[in-house]
Amino acid sequence: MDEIAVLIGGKAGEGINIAGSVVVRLIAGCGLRAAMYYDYPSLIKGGHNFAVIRGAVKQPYCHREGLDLVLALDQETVRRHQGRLRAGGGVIYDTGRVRGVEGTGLPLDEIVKEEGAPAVTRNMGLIGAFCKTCAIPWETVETVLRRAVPKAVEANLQVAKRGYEAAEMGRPLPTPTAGGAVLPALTGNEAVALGLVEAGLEGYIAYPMTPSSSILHFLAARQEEFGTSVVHPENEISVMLMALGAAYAGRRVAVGTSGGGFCLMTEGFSLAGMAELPVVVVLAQRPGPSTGVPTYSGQGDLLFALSAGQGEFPRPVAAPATLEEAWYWTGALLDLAWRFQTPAVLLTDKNLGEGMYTFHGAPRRPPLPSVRWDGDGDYRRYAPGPDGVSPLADPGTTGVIVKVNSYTHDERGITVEDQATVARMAKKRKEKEKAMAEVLMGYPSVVTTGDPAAKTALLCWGSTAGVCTEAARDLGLRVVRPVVLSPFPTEQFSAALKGAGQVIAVEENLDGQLARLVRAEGHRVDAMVGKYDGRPFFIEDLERRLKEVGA
Amino acid sequence: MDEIAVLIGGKAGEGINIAGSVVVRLIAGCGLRAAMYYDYPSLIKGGHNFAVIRGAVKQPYCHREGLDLVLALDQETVRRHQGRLRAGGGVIYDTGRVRGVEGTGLPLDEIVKEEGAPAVTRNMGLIGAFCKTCAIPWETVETVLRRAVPKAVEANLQVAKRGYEAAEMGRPLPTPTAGGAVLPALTGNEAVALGLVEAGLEGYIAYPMTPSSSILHFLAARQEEFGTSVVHPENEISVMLMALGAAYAGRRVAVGTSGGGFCLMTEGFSLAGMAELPVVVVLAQRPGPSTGVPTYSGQGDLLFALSAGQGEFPRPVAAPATLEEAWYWTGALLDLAWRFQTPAVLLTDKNLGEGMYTFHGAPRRPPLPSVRWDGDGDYRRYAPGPDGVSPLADPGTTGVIVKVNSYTHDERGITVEDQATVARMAKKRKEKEKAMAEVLMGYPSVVTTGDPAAKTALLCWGSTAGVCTEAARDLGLRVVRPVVLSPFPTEQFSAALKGAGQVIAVEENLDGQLARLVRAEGHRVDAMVGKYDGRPFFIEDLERRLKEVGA
Amino acid sequence: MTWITDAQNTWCPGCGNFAVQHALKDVFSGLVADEGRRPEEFVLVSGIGCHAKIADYLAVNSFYAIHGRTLPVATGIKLANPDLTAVACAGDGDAYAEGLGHLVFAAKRNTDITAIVHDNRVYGLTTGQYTPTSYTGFKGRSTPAGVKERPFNPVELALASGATFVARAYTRRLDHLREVLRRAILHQGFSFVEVLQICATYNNLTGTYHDQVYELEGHDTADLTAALARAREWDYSDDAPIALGVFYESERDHETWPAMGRVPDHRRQEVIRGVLEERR
Amino acid sequence: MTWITDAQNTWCPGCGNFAVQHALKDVFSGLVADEGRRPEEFVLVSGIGCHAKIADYLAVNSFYAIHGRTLPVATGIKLANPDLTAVACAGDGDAYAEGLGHLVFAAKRNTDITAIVHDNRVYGLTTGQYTPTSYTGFKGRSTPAGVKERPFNPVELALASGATFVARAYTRRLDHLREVLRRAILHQGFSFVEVLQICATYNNLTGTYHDQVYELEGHDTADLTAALARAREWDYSDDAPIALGVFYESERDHETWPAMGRVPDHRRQEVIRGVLEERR
Ligand SMILES: Cc1ncc(C[n+]2csc(CCOP(=O)(O)OP(=O)(O)O)c2C)c(N)n1
Ligand SMILES: Cc1ncc(C[n+]2csc(CCOP(=O)(O)OP(=O)(O)O)c2C)c(N)n1
Ligand code: SF4
Ligand code: SF4
Ligand SMILES: [Mg+2]
Ligand SMILES: [Mg+2]
Repeated sequence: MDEIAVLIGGKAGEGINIAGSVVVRLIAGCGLRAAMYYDYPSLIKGGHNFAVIRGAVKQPYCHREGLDLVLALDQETVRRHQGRLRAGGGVIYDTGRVRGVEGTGLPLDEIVKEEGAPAVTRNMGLIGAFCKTCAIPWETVETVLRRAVPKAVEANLQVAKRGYEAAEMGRPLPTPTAGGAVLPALTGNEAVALGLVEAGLEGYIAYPMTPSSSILHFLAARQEEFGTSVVHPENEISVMLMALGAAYAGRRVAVGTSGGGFCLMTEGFSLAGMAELPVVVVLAQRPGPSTGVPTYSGQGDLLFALSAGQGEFPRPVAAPATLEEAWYWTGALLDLAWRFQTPAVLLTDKNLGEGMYTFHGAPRRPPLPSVRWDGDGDYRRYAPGPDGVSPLADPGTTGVIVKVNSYTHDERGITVEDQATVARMAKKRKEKEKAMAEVLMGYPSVVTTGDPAAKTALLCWGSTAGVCTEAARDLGLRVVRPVVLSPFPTEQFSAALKGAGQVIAVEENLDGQLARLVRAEGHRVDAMVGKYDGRPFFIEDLERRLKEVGA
Repeated sequence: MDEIAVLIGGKAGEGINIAGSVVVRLIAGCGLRAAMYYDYPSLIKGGHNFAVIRGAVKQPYCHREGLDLVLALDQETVRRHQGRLRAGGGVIYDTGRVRGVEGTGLPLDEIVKEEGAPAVTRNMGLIGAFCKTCAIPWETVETVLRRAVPKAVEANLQVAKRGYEAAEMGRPLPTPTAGGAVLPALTGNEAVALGLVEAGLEGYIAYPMTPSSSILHFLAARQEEFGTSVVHPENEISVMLMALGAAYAGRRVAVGTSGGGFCLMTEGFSLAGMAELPVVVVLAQRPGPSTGVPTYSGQGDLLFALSAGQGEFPRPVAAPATLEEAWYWTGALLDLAWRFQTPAVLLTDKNLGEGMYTFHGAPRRPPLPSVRWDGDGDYRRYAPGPDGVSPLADPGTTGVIVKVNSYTHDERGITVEDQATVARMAKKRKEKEKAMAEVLMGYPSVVTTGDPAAKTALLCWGSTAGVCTEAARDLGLRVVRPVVLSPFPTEQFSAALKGAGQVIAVEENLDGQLARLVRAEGHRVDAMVGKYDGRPFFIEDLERRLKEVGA
Repeated sequence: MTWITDAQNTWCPGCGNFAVQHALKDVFSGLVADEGRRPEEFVLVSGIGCHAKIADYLAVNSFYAIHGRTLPVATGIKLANPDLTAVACAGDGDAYAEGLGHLVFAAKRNTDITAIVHDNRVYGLTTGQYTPTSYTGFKGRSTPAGVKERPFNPVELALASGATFVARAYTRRLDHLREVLRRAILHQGFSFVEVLQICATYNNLTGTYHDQVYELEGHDTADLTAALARAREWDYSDDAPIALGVFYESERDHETWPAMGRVPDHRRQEVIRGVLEERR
Repeated sequence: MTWITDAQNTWCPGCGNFAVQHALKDVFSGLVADEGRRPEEFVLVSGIGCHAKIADYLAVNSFYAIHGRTLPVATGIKLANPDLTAVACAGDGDAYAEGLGHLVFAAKRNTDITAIVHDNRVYGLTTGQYTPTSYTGFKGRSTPAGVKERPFNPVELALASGATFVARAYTRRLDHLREVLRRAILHQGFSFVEVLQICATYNNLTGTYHDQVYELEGHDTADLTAALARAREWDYSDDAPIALGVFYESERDHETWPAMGRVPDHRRQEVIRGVLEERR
């Protein structure tokens, strides 16, 4: 077996997310690659939370139904997930709270008490036992825990040690490929945050909203180090307008939210289009409509992102599938937004943003500097420039007046209503869109995986890429995935789809939004496999569904 | 000549809109049909306003470049529009303000002074002269003016009479067809308002925004008579949420706005989708993005309306082209919204809403009652019902608890997060969409004009229908126009397009939004003729453009 | 009549929301018992947040709305049917941040709604960020170095906005809370009740409140100036005494717009025909 | 230096906006002349409405924004570059209806912005509807039978929200207006200036103001209670005396968030590498 799947479950407040991330880092610490899915309802204490970690020699990006180990802090975990254990799998559990199970039982209350550790370290008992079961050397466990546990490290280590000692070696981890380095582990939201910072973010403005909030928290905690001001104002309308004020005054800013908050930003978003102000919006999807299922995932906002705001204006929209892409494209969107002076959207979702993965490093982006005014003559904010792009100067610059305007305006930024100027300025904005599409030809805007020569092609976008790619590998299919959704990468997409017979869209929504987009761009889609219950596809699940539609 | 085109121009504050509407009613009073386009910049006093009125034997819905009469209150009017006069055309003007023109000159300041009339009645002098020129009998003039002039009727009449006496008969109106009744004249917004009222509107909630405000003003002035409460709250967010509160409590309500205001409503719009609350949004378009060109017209918000709000939910969207359709579809959307418990959008624009036309009466709608609870058993707001529609009861009903919810919920309206219920409720909403599409088969959801057998078909939507139809008549083309844009009327549309070779979209936007929609629905579009300067197509203009793309 | 649904309650142990839920239940049932109110006339509107789950838990009509928007929804409900009794349960994030403007307007219009703000002085459900009433220095997840602003004083703001009933209560004074809520609901016009609510997980101020709260006595609720003075005693950051009780109560017209009603269809048709006649 | 652009001015004859434009121009040029300010440091943010056209007319940096949102834009500008002097010109529809919440928050944070509200007590550009400061009974196009609500008092509201400079001026008292605007801009922190602005077309209150306004004298601008009392003298509907001048002025910290700055790229790279190391 070259992979392992571990589930840890318990109540909200019992540290399931942390425990899961520790398991990821233990597996990574052994030179393997890992992916974690974290499942929790919208409540603070109680209920049922669980994390599933898949470790493998090659980087996993999705999950299977089958599990090898279930670490149970409570009976509910066993009740819900035991059935997923595959042959040879086992349960590690708290004897004080779980009855009627075979496996490795640990009296966690007693252990914690004996070690004088806080109750929340119970999870470490299970983790210790897991490490032993998987034959992870104690030194590795200690090193990882010292790094990964946020507080009370000694207590955590002691409890882990007790678990370690109580368990038996049983199911060693897969053997990593020789020389497999230990990779760092990040959540998707951390990759977004770091990608923004690396690309020169000077301000991050957000109002808390799941599943985007952890970007806010991560950046707030490190704002001094990063030199990025983090601003949490009274609501999303303010978020957007403050961002535009800051962009006008010369700073690189991004905002983050989910669908409901994005609704409130749409008026400002359209303003950005008209005033030609750059901003990057991280739009983290969850199942809608409205409040929906706030701690779960979905892909229901693609068409909304593509057309949000009144009127027509260019807007780069990209949907990354992995940490590496998230990092890369946040930077790329900052570059594009500032080069073309227009708002951009990074479409992510809960599964990517709150999932954790080992991180392989992001590729370098092509250089794309913004167009600065050369200081010659009278400054006009909307003066004609290359590709419809007007050279930028910041307010405060000596001898310069910078006027931006939400009305249709002339080259100086003064309101106009006459036919000729209205049409001319509309064409200027359109020109930027065309130029942007050209520039994007030099980016990995469409990604093909699976068998690039296969007749049947799966179409997907964003975080479903992983499961599609694995299913395609099993079934001998091709996967074509536009990362850039606007301006649509027509040529790259057509090339990627060349020779495909059957085309099947796989999306976490009802309506087949990518399928609609692709059809609007003149391509055929034959079938659609949708999921809209907030949970990601299992590989088995997707393969079954694909066979049903004749893949 | 079976038509006449009259332009009246002057400054804002000089009563150009009223003068134009009086000309419409004079022409209508002679048994003819008329259409008025009103052009004004966004200011209160000064600038240049003008109205163009086309009168004809058959109902006109658009305008030509050529004019027969220019009524000029100032020099600017002559400067701008004299060039549009066709052979035999003439100018009627104020000698006190206009120099260097041939035609009928009137010393309006003196006339007004001599009659002791307010300065704003100057326009009536020109109108009197126009009536004489066009051989409209004085009795007709008097009857119409008594009805059409809002105040100081006698003074207006006296000034008109002076104009009448000073002019010569020159260019009689076309002869109406025998027995042609005198039709009432309305603006598009008045037709929307009356259509809503006729269909049982109980509340209209709006925040002022051009070009929707005149619906608010019209209904506010008559709320007592109509029995429709008119509510103007602090902003559009409140507008939408108040409407949903009222709909929940059992009233039929509509709201009205333009693009920027609609942005602020999108979050509530999505709430309506999830909570299954009906509301009708009148979305009156103007050129965007952002504040744009607020007193002009455009068709840039179609895709936004189709996907506004996070997540997926059914939303009937209809775009009427005429008064009759505006009246009919406001009612139809109220019916549909209440039957299927979901928000609806009536997409209009400035040219339709603020244009004036003679009105032919709206056809009757098929009956479509909402589904009421029969009082049996325990009430559950989201209980399964026919086509996914749950029977309605109002809060306050004895023995009933009505719970609505923005979260995904179970049949009782209580928040849920489990996979099965999340998926089931999503399917319930989708079922309503399918049923709605079926119901719409019984409505005139797609309209074909021109030559239904022609090989070349023009595609259009909303207020460009008139100009497309006339151009099609001249060039021997077919015009296919979906009035319903969501759920897309696939069958009717395919039938209407049957046998078409070349398909050309004509839209008042840059991106070809209907073209995109139609492609997403699996149809071909070969070319696009766009206009995005805020002004409507002239017939000549469109025909030229159509020939350029090979129609 | 049962007042509690069988929905699973997911508030944390020790959460002050339980107190609000019980107090409201008691007030509703009391009004049914001694004022002849019908259980079906109560409509609860809630925002989004921990507090808002009360809409799932109380077995009354409810509109579980979106973040920040309880008051426009409640206003719409009252416009549609003035016979309903509208109670809006909002969080402090809800009422004081996302949707602050609506509070000022509901007060200005004096719409007949009872607004209850579950003021735990933190965003609970999104796991602990500062809100407009968090004390200066509060370390939330978006302000790990401590909030620099000073909080605002919602009682003062409600008074300045023209609310005709303004009170403060505390979730660990259940009897008092119940009494205040009852008076608020009985008041005709806009009632504003700021409830200091314990958040056991993210902002447990039990100690602070224990030391500082007192119940108003001998205070003239008709005196706006006295009310403002009392309101300003404590600035939501310092250790001054915290007054609980009704600060202010008065009467004012509360019909900004005509309630929605329905003219009989045939009458409407006539009126419409009349309009068309005028336009000939 | 010319301070006026060549854009065609389209305000109605007699409109009070001319006064605000001239006063601002004079204040800006005065600050350049006697305080050594740079003309390029001024940034004007405007909403949408008649008032907002001032952004086209004054030859300074400007952000002609959207309806109701001047203050968040100005806040963003100050966060980005604290050396700029941000002046926000809003309408009463803008500042008191559509975007009221932002006013309370700008005041709470004491952000260093000067907010000027061109309060003509009507929506001008949309042709005459009532606003939150229209007097009771005002017949606007959405309220042809007369407004039933009472107006709110923006001066009182600004004081209750914590603004550290609160003043009122009148467009027919140009010298006084100029002086107030200059003080407001010089004030460090949030300055709120309510300008009673004549709308010649839809709400010409010249007579009313002529009879009722007076300039504050001997008033202690450090005394919040006195300021509130003066603010409440006139309720925006009655015929009480209308005080003009500075009601209140004080100092308070105004750095809610750190200004945006930039760490050198190589330093950022190091920090990022450090984070990745921690995550191994
Ligand atoms: C428009 C919008 N923005 C953000 C959110 C995310 N959100 C949900 S609950 C909440 C905080 C609620 O705080 P509060 O109102 O104080 O309620 P509490 O949880 O403390 O009871 C937020 C920000 C949302 N649902 N909608
Ligand atoms: C979101 C939004 N809603 C409505 C409008 C329409 N609108 C433009 S100006 C205006 C009124 C402005 O009134 P006020 O702020 O008092 O400015 P004034 O014209 O009186 O100077 C309105 C409602 C808009 N532009 N944006
Ligand atoms: S987080 Fe706080 S407010 Fe929310 S349920 Fe827990 S204790 Fe109550
Ligand atoms: S309508 Fe009023 S505010 Fe607007 S320009 Fe005219 S006078 Fe000035
Ligand atoms: Mg709270
Ligand atoms: Mg105004």
